[in-house]
Order: sequence, then structure tokens, then C-alpha cells
Amino acid sequence: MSDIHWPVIVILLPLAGGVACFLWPRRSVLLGLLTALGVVACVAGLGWQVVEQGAQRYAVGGWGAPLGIDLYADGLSLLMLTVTAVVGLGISVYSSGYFERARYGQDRARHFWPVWMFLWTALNALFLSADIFNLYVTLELLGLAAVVLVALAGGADAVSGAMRYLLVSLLGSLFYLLGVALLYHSFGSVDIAILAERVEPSPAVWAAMGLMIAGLLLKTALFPLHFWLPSAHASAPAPVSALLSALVVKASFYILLRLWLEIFPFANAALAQLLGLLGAAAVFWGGFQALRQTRLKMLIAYSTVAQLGYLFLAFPLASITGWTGALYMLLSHAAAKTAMFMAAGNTLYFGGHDRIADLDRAVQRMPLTMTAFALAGISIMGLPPSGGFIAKWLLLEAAIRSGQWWWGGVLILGGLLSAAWVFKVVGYAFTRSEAPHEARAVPATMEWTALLMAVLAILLGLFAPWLLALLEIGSPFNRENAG
Amino acid sequence: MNTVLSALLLILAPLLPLLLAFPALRSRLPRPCHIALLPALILLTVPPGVSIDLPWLLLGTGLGIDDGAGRLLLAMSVLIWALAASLLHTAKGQPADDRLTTCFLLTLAGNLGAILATDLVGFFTFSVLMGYGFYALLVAGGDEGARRAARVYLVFLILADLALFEALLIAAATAKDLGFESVRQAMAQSASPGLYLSMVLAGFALKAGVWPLHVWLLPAFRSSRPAVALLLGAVPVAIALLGLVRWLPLGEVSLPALGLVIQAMGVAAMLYAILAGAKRASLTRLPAYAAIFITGLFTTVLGMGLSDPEVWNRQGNLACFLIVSLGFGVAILVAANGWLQARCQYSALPEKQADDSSPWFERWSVAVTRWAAQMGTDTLPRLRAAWLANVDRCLRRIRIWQRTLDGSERFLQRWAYAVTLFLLLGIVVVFVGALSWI
Amino acid sequence: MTERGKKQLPFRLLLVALLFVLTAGLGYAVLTLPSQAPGLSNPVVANLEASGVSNPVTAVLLNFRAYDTLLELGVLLLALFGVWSLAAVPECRESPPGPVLDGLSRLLVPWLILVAGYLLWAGAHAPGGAFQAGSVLAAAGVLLLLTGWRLDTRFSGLPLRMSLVAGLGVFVVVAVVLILMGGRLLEYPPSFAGALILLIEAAATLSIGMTLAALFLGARPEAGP
Amino acid sequence: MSPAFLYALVGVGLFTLGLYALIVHAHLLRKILAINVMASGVFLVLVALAARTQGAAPDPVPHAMVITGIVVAVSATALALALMLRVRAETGRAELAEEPLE
Repeated sequence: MSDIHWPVIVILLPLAGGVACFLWPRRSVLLGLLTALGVVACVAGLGWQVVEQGAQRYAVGGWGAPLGIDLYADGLSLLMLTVTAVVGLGISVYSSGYFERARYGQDRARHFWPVWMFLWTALNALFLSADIFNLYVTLELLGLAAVVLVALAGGADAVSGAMRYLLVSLLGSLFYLLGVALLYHSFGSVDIAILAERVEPSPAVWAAMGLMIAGLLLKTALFPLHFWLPSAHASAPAPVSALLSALVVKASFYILLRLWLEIFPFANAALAQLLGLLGAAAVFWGGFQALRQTRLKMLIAYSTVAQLGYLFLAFPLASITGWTGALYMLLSHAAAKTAMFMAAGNTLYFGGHDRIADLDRAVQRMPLTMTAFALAGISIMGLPPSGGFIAKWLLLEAAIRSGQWWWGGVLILGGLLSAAWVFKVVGYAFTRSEAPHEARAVPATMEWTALLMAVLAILLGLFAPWLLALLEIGSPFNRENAG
Repeated sequence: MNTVLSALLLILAPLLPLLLAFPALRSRLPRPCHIALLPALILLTVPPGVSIDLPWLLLGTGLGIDDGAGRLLLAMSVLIWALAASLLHTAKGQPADDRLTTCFLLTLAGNLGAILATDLVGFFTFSVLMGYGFYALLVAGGDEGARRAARVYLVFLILADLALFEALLIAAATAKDLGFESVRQAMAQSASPGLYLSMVLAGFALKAGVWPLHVWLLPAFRSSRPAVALLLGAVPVAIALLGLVRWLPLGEVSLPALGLVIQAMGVAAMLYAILAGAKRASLTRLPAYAAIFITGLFTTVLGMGLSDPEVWNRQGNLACFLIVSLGFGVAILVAANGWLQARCQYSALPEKQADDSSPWFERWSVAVTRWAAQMGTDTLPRLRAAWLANVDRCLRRIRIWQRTLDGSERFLQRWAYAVTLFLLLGIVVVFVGALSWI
Repeated sequence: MTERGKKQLPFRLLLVALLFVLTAGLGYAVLTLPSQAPGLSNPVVANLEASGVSNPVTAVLLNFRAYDTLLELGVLLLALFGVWSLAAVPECRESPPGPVLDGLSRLLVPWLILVAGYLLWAGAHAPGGAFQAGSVLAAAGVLLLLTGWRLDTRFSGLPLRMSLVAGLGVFVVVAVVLILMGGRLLEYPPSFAGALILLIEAAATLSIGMTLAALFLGARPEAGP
Repeated sequence: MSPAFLYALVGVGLFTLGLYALIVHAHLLRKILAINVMASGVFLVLVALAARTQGAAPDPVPHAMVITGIVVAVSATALALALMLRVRAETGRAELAEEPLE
């Protein structure tokens, strides 16, 4: 069991699944669901291997870096892979209901599955890669797949959003690639571990750092570079919105984190403060804009902008607790935001609109969906016992320990803002409306997956010690910035 | 064997109501609300002093039941919840709707969990569950008045949770673990417990509706359905008071000044309750004033305990009896009120009229009463009115702000400006990075 | 200058200034690079023997960094999924091809196919390889499409899709077989390396040619199950 | 200083030139072309610097990277063009909507 090449299987399986979905479109739902289950099992296998044997390095083709490409799996990669697997399974089940019925006909389903499988491949490959050029290829695979999925919704909004997203994605990738070129020509390798050994400050490295960080920030949609996110996330089909908010934007954050920790550890404190400042601005800006929205999906999309800000608060804190808190935020946000977009998708499916002011009519008859939204809201607000609570707790602890308590103030005020918009929506669950309402039955799978994802966001808070222990493997934060 | 059984009971007591809160899990059960209470009821018969640690849950937590206050409170809660559950089912002769039952069970889980929690995080978690559950209960089980009360309660709740969260962090930074006992020790030895104390006091005062933060209690009593009104004393108020007992380093520190202020507030609350109760005596309001009175009494005891640890060590148990009597007293008053109303269409006592022919001391007392009542109840609305007038002026300014906000968001959304900003950010990153190197 | 242009002048100036700073910075960074490239020439040359081909670029592309190439075939296929999913692209009005185009395509297409074959074979020891060959093949396909030729509906279902995924499919199958035989991902045994690379490249050439031509056509062929 | 650096500088120039066009021009076709010009600039930097060691054979690894990059760029361009046609079909203009969508 221990000599099975789990990292490879985790990448090849969804790829093969995507090809199979493409070849036999009529069976694509079944093939897709089977692949999803298989990937979850394989990630579990990889997890077992990593827990048993510690961080894994896998030399593709047997060449090894710097000549070949290495795959690398430590606690951080494993955590990301696990989130992807769990959220991915939820989204697969949800989509099997969402794309099958009336409005999104067979045709959409047939296109959705292969692209979604390729996107999953890209995510898994990205989290396992230890090679910055290979990361570029996975980024492109990811970006293109995401764009195609956004455009799947059809209509002017979605197509325009997808176009903007595509241009932004390509622009970010090109900045990143130019940075890769400079790093390769400076040190003769694209392997992260080798670069980490050889790297020393020089103008080329600074330029590469600027290019790569800027490109990745653009793809992560950190304020004020969030301009493409709301239109793309709000106009996509519901499962795709969930996917983009929960996983895709996190992928570029993951690369940023790896580069920051390993290749640019000499990046100075001022830069970290800058990122933290932008993160704080994102928290407030996204929160205020979310409050101003009149449409549910737009509101959730802006709250993603705010939640992404929290991730960057870890940079100025620069301690293990801080990084862990940011990653826990990433984790619980992934589960909670998936549940929220699914709930929004359900109301949209049910009533044909997502205007917040008219929600009461739809909401009254979907208790499960509303419960899902409220539970997810608890995690987003950071109330106990949810995952969001643990994340904020860790970040606050790091803030107090490092003597920079003002970042803690950002966390608390941000929580207040999100409480405001969550209750703005949940409040409609309790107002009564007598008006009869046109409605379509929502498939039970869609309601239940939304609820399960929300419950997961809560459970993340309850079982925090286990996941935190997982992050220790390979101790990705112990190198330079630990303090 | 016995310990395993009691550990199981400890876990089941909050878990069973939590599980039954899912409609699917209770659809076949005859009386889910009563069944949910069973583990807690059996727990009362277990010999005292059992506890379990759950290091894998949250940040490491535990459940336990001590022999004194916890047991008594648990008994009181079980009794009142059982009564409320019966009312929930027999109201208007038909079972309550699903949503109300779910809210009811969630609140129950939070309540029992908070009583059984042995550390700050556990208490906080369960009391948050209870708070929001009770908010939902108020909203789902009442009319417009109750909903207005619930809205005020919700605002207090969010503010209280923020304050308590802050206190929790301070405790975590100070104490080695978050068990009640070690936090109490650590806070007693801490050089500056002031922030912690004030956060805890503010948080639980907000949650308990301590005078003058009682505005939501009156409409809540008046217009929620009997099953909910019965719980008002035992759930939000009593648990918040319990929180004060558990979180504060009582009997360890001596803070005469703070104690004096708190005592004064307690006395003021009692005075207010007596005077306002006398002024507007009616059976529907009586439970609310009783709650305010006992809370005031409790606050006084607390203040005394804070100013002199000796007093607390000798008389501390009094506080727990007060909490229990609060729960019972309010419940009995509500029940009596309900019974009377059902029995003889009894609406309310006629309000006492000031009579010019009455002796001077009576007129004086009426005047004083009216003045006190206005100070207590009417100043807040008047303040609110003044504030609203201010708000109206501010609204215009806010609208300008909003327009600016929307305008700048539209600016950020424009492709050319956004990408230029991106370019600028990239250059700034390089410069900020390179500056330190040069 | 138009009214709008005048209004945007300060913005343009700022933009040009920023771009100037960017160019200067990047140029400076490039110029300060060491004049001796610390690249991977030496290890590539040292391992060329074991790679199965004698052209270093092909060796890197299909052996040392074959995993990149695998994913990149995925990107190409994904673009096709995307273009097909957009569908409903308005059909361009086509005029029947003139005699020159018609004759030229008849003349050129066989040659192009032949050239593609040569490039594929030459890739092992000289500049060339699957992508170059695939592009030439795609050019032949585009020429055919321009003359109004369309794939027979009999083949536009599964057979077409099969040929589109052939490159990626063969790549994955080879990888899986090698793993089952006890190697690592894409670890070719040196004795078979040349043959395996040629096999992968042949399938990839077909797929790349077909995919690029299909991308040129835009919409999905309307037929098949 | 070998002439390779000159080509690399030209690559940097192409990159910024493309960026300017990407920002300034409204038409989507121009934006897509601008992205392609930027990509060419990056590829030029990669390939040119690979040959900067005088008297030695150029480094093959960047060449392989550029081939990979070109295929990615071709794929992205194809998708972008198809998407552009869709945008024009849906909105009547081949430009990005600049106002936030309702």
C-alpha cells in the first residue's frame, strides 16, 4: 500500500475521468460522480501515506530536480487537496441535480463534466507541484477551465464576466511567467527547493518577486484588484460560483504562500505590512459592498472579496499561529462559501430570482436551504463552534502575541460587518408572506448537499486539533518566517 | 461502568436535543422535546462531581457537573423546560410547527451545554448557540412586539459576543488552559485584570438584560407565547448570570471601587423594579419586573463579592440560589398569569390612579414612582428619539458616503483603471521590497 | 484630439510613466543577470544518451519535462471543450472556393501531410517534433476547411472525439502502463525510450492537428450521439 | 555582453508595449492581440537569455518551456476569440461592459 504512487493517481484519475466524460457524454454524470468518489478515495490514500511516512517527494520520470519535475506533498499540500476533494465531491453531487433538470438542459451537463474534471486535475496538480514552471502550466489549465465554466451559464452577464476573467487570468499568468523566466535565468532551476537554497537578493530577483506577487494577487482578487471577481462569480452557474469562490481563488493564494515562505523569505516586513493593509482594506471594502448589494449572489461574491482579505492578515503576523489561522480561514471559508452559493443556487432555482428583498417567498418553503445558509453564516461571522471561529481565534492570538493588536481589531470589525449582511438575509426567513408564489421543486440532492457543506463548516470548528496536527507534517512554516 | 455511563449521559444531555433539532430525526418520536430532556433528568440522579475531558473537540473542552450550583441549576432547567415543552405541545390543542420545535431544541441544547461546560470556550459556544436559538424562538413564536424585542436582543447579543470573545482571548493569553478554575486563578494573579473584568461584565450584562439594558424584556414577556415567556427567566437571564459566576475571579480578587459601582447599579435596578412595578402593576408585567428585581439583587450580591472576597466565600452560594429562584419565580409568575387569563378572562389589574383626595404621603409616593418609572423606562425611548433626530441628519451624510462608495467601486471596476492599479501595485511591491535591500 | 481623449490625457500620461518605470526596471534586471547562463545545458547533455532521442529540446519536452507536456496537451483539449461549449457561434457566410484556392489545396494538402510526417520523424535528432508537425497538419486541415470540406457526419461523433483525445490518451496510457510495470510516472526504460516517445509524438501530432483545425472551425460539428 | 541581451531587452519592450495596448484599447480583438504580443515578449526573454553564454550551445530547457508556453497561448487565444464572438452576439459590441452589471 505504501508504494502506490498516490500523488500521480490523484492527478491522472480526474484527467482520465474528464477524457472519459468527453468521449461518452451521455454517461458523463455517472462517469463524473464515479471519478469524484475515486479521487476522494485516492486523496485519502495519499493522506494516509503522508501521515505515515511524512512529507513525500516524487521525481517524475525518475530524473529529479533540477533536470526533471518534482511533485511534493507535505501537510499544507495535503490540506489543500483534502479541501478540494471534499468540496469537489459536494459540488459533483450538487451539479448532478443542478444541470440535469429543465433550465440547464442535457447540453450544459455534457459540457460541464469534462471541464470540471480538468479543473479538478489542475487543482490537484497545482497543490502537488514543486516546480514553478509546472505551476504556470497548472495555473493556465485552472484559469481556462474556470473561464469556460463561467461562460457555461450563457447570457450577456456571464459571457462578459467570463471574458473579463479570461483576460485577467492571462495577464496574471504572463506576469508570473516573466518572473519564472527571470528566476530561471538567475539560478538555473525552476524547482522550488533548489531555488530556495540558491536564491539571494539581486535586481532580477526583486523584479521576479514583484511580477510574480502582483500576478498572483491579481488572480487571488485581493483588494483593489478584485474588479473581475464579483461579475464572474455572481453570473456563473451556482455550483461553478461555489467552485470559484471555494477553491480557484485559493489556488493562487497557495502558490503565493509557497513562494513567500520558500523563495522570497527575505521579503521584508514592510512588504508584509503592505499585504496586511490591503487585506484589511479588502475586509472592510468587501463587507460594505456586500451590505449594499440587492442580489444574493452578488452579495456572496463581495463577501468572498472580504474573506480573502483575512488570508492576507497572516503576512504581517508572520508566525506559525498566524499562518495556521489563515489556512484555517481558507478551509472554513471554502466549506461555508460552497454552502452559501449552493443555497443561493437553490433559491434561484426555486423562485427564478435572487433579489434579497423578495427572498421571503422562496425561503419560507425551503427550510433546509435556509438552515444551510444560516449555518454557513455562523462560520463566516466567526461565531463558535464553527471553523471560522477557530480561524479568527488563531489569527487573533497571533496578533496579540506579536503585539500588533490592531489586526485583531480588523478581524472583529469584519465579523461585525458580516454579521450585518448575514442577518439581513436570514431576517427574511422569519417574515411571513401571504402572497402565493410561482415555484419549482428543488431536487433533494441540491438541498441536502448545501446543508451538508454548511454542517461541515461548523464541524471544522469542533475537530480543529486533528486538522491542525495535519498541517505540521513537513512543517512548511518552520523555515524562515516562523517566529 | 458507572463512570462510563455518566460520561455518556454528560455527552448526551446537550447532544440529544441537538440531534433531535433535525426534523428528520424526530419525525417518528411522540414527544421529542420531552425525550430530549431525558439524559439531563437521569444525570440528576448520578453522584455529583463527574466530568469528562474532550481534548479533540474545539480547542480542547470538557463537560462536567459539580455538586453545588450546577446541579441545582440543572434541576431547575429540566423542570422549567419540561413545563415549557408541555405548553409548546398543548398550545391551541395542536403540536407546534416544525420550525418552532427546532428552535426550541437548539436553545435547549445550548442551555444544558452551558450549565455543564467546564471551560470558557465550551460555555461561550453553548451560550452563543442558546442566544441565537432563543432569538429565533422569540421571532418564530411571537407577534410583532416579540419580534421587535428580538431585534433589540439580537443587537445586544452580537455586541455581547464580541465582548466575551475579547475576554476569551485575554484569558487564553493569560491562563495556561481555559478551565474555569485556572482562569480564575490566573486572573486573580494577573497584574491588570481590568480589561477582562469589564469585558465579562459588559458581555453578560448585555445578555442578561440587566437594568438599564432591559428594554427588550418587557415586550418579550408581553407578547411572546406562553411556552417562550416561561423560559425568559430561566434561559437568557439565568445563564448570563451563571456566566458571571463562572467567568469572574470571585472570591479571589478585591476590587472595592468596581464592586461599589456594581452594587449601586443593583440597588438602582431593584428600586426601579419596585417603583415601576408598583406604578404599572399588572400581572402581565409582573414577571418582567420580578426578573429585573432579582437580577438587581444578584448584581448587588455580585458587587459585594467583588469588593470583598471574604463575603463571596461565605455567601457565594446565595448567588446561585438567586439564579435558581429567578428561573422559578419568573416561571411561576408567567404560569400563574397564563392560568388566570385562561381561567377567568382576566386581563390586567386596573392601573392605580393618582387621587387628589388621598393623603399627602401617598401623592408623594405616586409622584416619586412616576418619576422613577420615567427615569427607567422612558428615558431610553426619549434618548432614542433624540438620537433618531440626529440620525436623520446623519443619514444625508451617510448617503453621500454611500454614493462615494458606489462611485469608487465603479471606478475600480473599470478595466483601464483597474489594470493600471495592478501595474502600480506590482511596481510598489518591487520598490518596497528593494528599498530594504538598498 | 477628441473630447474623451482630452479627458483621459492625465491618465494616459500616468500610464506611460508607469510603463516607463516598468520597462526600465525590467530592463535593468535583465542586464544585471550573470553573463554566464547557469542553465541546465550540462545535465541535459549528460543525460541525452538515456533519453532515447538526440535532439535536446525534444528530450526535455518529451522526457525530462514530459509531465509539463502532458498537462499542456490537456490545456489544448480544454480550449476545445471551451470553444465547443460556447456553441451557437454565428455561421460565417462562405462563398464557394475560387479555382485557385481549390487547386492549391488539392496540391498542397498531400505535401503538408508529408511534411508533417517528416517533421515528426526528424524531431528525434533535429529541430522538429510533435508540435511543429501538428501545426503543419492543422494548416492542411484549415486549408481543407476553407475549401468548404466538412467531416462526414458518420465520423463526427465518437471517432472524431477519439482522434481529438488520442494524444493525451496515449500519453496517459503509456504513463499508467509504465507505473504498472514498476517505474515512476513517465519513467521510460532507456531501451524503449525512443520508441515510446515516437509513439506519443505520433498520437500527439494527430490530436494537435485535429484540435487546432477544430478550434479554427469554432463550433461543434452538429452530429453524432 | 552578448547580443542575446539586446533580444531580451526587445522582449521586455514587447511586454510593456502589449500591456499598454491591453489597457488602452477597448476592442476585445485588440486586447487579445495585446495579450499575444505580451506573451511573445516573455517568450523572447526566455529564449534570448538561454543563448547568452558566448561560445556555448543554447540551453534547451527554456526552448522546451517556450514550446509549452506557445501551445498554452494558442489555446487561450482560441478560447478568447470564441468568447469574443459570444460577447458580440450577446451584447452587440465586442467590448467589455464597463459598468457593473445588474
